[in-house]
Amino acid sequence: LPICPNGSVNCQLSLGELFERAVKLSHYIHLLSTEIFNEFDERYAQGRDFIARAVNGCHTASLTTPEDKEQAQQTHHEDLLNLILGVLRSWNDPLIHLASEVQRIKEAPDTILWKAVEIEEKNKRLLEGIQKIIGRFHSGEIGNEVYSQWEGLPSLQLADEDSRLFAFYTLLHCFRRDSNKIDSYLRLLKCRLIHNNNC
Amino acid sequence: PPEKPTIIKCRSPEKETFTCWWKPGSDGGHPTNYTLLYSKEGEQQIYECPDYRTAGPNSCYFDKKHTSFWTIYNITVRATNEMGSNVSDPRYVDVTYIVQPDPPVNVTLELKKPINRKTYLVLTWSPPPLADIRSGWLTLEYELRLKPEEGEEWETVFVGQQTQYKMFSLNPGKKYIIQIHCKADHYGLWSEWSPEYYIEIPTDFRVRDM
Amino acid sequence: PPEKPTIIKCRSPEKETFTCWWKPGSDGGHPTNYTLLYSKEGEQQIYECPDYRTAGPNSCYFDKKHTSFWTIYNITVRATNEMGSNVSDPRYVDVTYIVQPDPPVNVTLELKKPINRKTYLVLTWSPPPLADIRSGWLTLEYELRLKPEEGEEWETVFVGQQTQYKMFSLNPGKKYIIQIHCKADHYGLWSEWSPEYYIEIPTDFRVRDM
Repeated sequence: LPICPNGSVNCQLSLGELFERAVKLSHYIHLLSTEIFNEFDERYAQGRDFIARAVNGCHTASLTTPEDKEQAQQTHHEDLLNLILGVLRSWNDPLIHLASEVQRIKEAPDTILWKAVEIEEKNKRLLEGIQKIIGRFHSGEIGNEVYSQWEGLPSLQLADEDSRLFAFYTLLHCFRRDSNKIDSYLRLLKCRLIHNNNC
Repeated sequence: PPEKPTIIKCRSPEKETFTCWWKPGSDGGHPTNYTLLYSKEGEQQIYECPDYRTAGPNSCYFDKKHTSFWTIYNITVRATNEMGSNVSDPRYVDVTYIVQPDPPVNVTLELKKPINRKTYLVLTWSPPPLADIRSGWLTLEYELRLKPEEGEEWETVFVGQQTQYKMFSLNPGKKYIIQIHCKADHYGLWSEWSPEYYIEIPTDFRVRDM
Repeated sequence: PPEKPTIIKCRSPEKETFTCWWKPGSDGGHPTNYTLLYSKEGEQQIYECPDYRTAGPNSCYFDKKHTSFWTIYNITVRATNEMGSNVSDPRYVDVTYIVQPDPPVNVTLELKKPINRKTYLVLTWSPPPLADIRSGWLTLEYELRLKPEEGEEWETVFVGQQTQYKMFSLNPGKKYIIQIHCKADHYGLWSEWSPEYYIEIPTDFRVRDM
């Protein structure tokens, strides 16, 4: 057990431990997002060429995020953390609806149902963790600006099956991408801030 | 006033929820009430135990909503009766460090006798049910121990994340006791040992020159 | 006109650059020219392959400047000769998911003989040189496989992100073949297997009475 010196008032998790847990959690979320995307793709998207139509369909496309290693490395850690927070926040609402709407997909296997709920829960936990990490850098109120609204609920409830499945496909494709982004940025930040770029 | 209670244990089975138990001190025969209070690192606010019942007497159960692993909990238990009250020493809890999974299950032992080669023993097992569905959330590591039935000393073997192990160096004609336990994310606590499994190595298990 | 070419593979060895290869269709004996064209998600503009040479014939190499992640490339190859031209089916590529690293390097095998304990084998290796592990941009996972020299079946062991592995359960007097490969942490493709490494377990790897 972390032995906090007796009588010590401020028995606190180190920034390194917070990043360690954030990376482990983002790794797990990305693993789940890959599994649920692949499962959905195999079961519902074969031969529908959804990928061609999914192009520029992500609601978070409006958030300008680094697109390669150099850009990410040149981004200040507080800006990158706020971007991560913005992406996570932008997924809160859609993941809540994904977890409930996916129950209505015809013969949706348990593994897809369970993973949708698990992703929603874990995304909230990661959001809490990133806020905690940001709080370590400046104690002021965390800015709310970075955020991208999602208006995709109606498309998840469309009567036409192809359109409805395409809406689910796009959501899962975009979440898989964004969770990979978050995972990559967090690893960079951890190596930069905790391991002096010597992971 | 009642004697100071002691917080004896806090455990999380799956890094999602956790429970703390306490042991009351002597209450001098007066009906005594116990209140578990906690604060989170970096916050002034004090909260009370969300659920005194689920985990049985003298316990507090923190469900998912009340469990965070981004913070250290500072937990105390207060005993109060008509003579006054007394507070336990604080217990600092970091959920990641108190994860204690259940033991592995489906342990199988199988002697393999390949034609021109030595017999060897193959052990296989499965993660505990709860952890199994959360693969990836809990990274389980395993350790097994064995000793000859009448032997004193256990030999322990750390096998990492594998769920199978081959043992070559066993003595023909000997009967062995084997157990296995697991731990989560190399921070947590070892589970209890699995039940004991027995295996007898046949006497024709010659150690031949290859 | 020339037959439609086919884009057969796109790979990134270190999640920083990537290359696509195509297979020409039949060209009826006419000298045929191949042009790779691509557009990026969210952009109307069409670009041509920046470098047809670096990765050899029928290939297009995208250096760092031309490689973006988390965005879909829509890639086609056009074959043109005096009889006309024909375009391949489009290939949609997100570079994030086509990472296939080179195999691990500097593989070493060492037998350790602690005084009162069993001999065991220590394997160590390094990530492929191109992979930038230090900055955290790329995280690799490793898997090794081994089998007795005359054995048929490989036994594979997933070792996660470690670059070292200890093997205890080995058959004395046996010669083993060992290989290792790696993959970007749980997405992308396994690298080729490393070359084969041999190790002979000494026969004095005695079986002691416990």
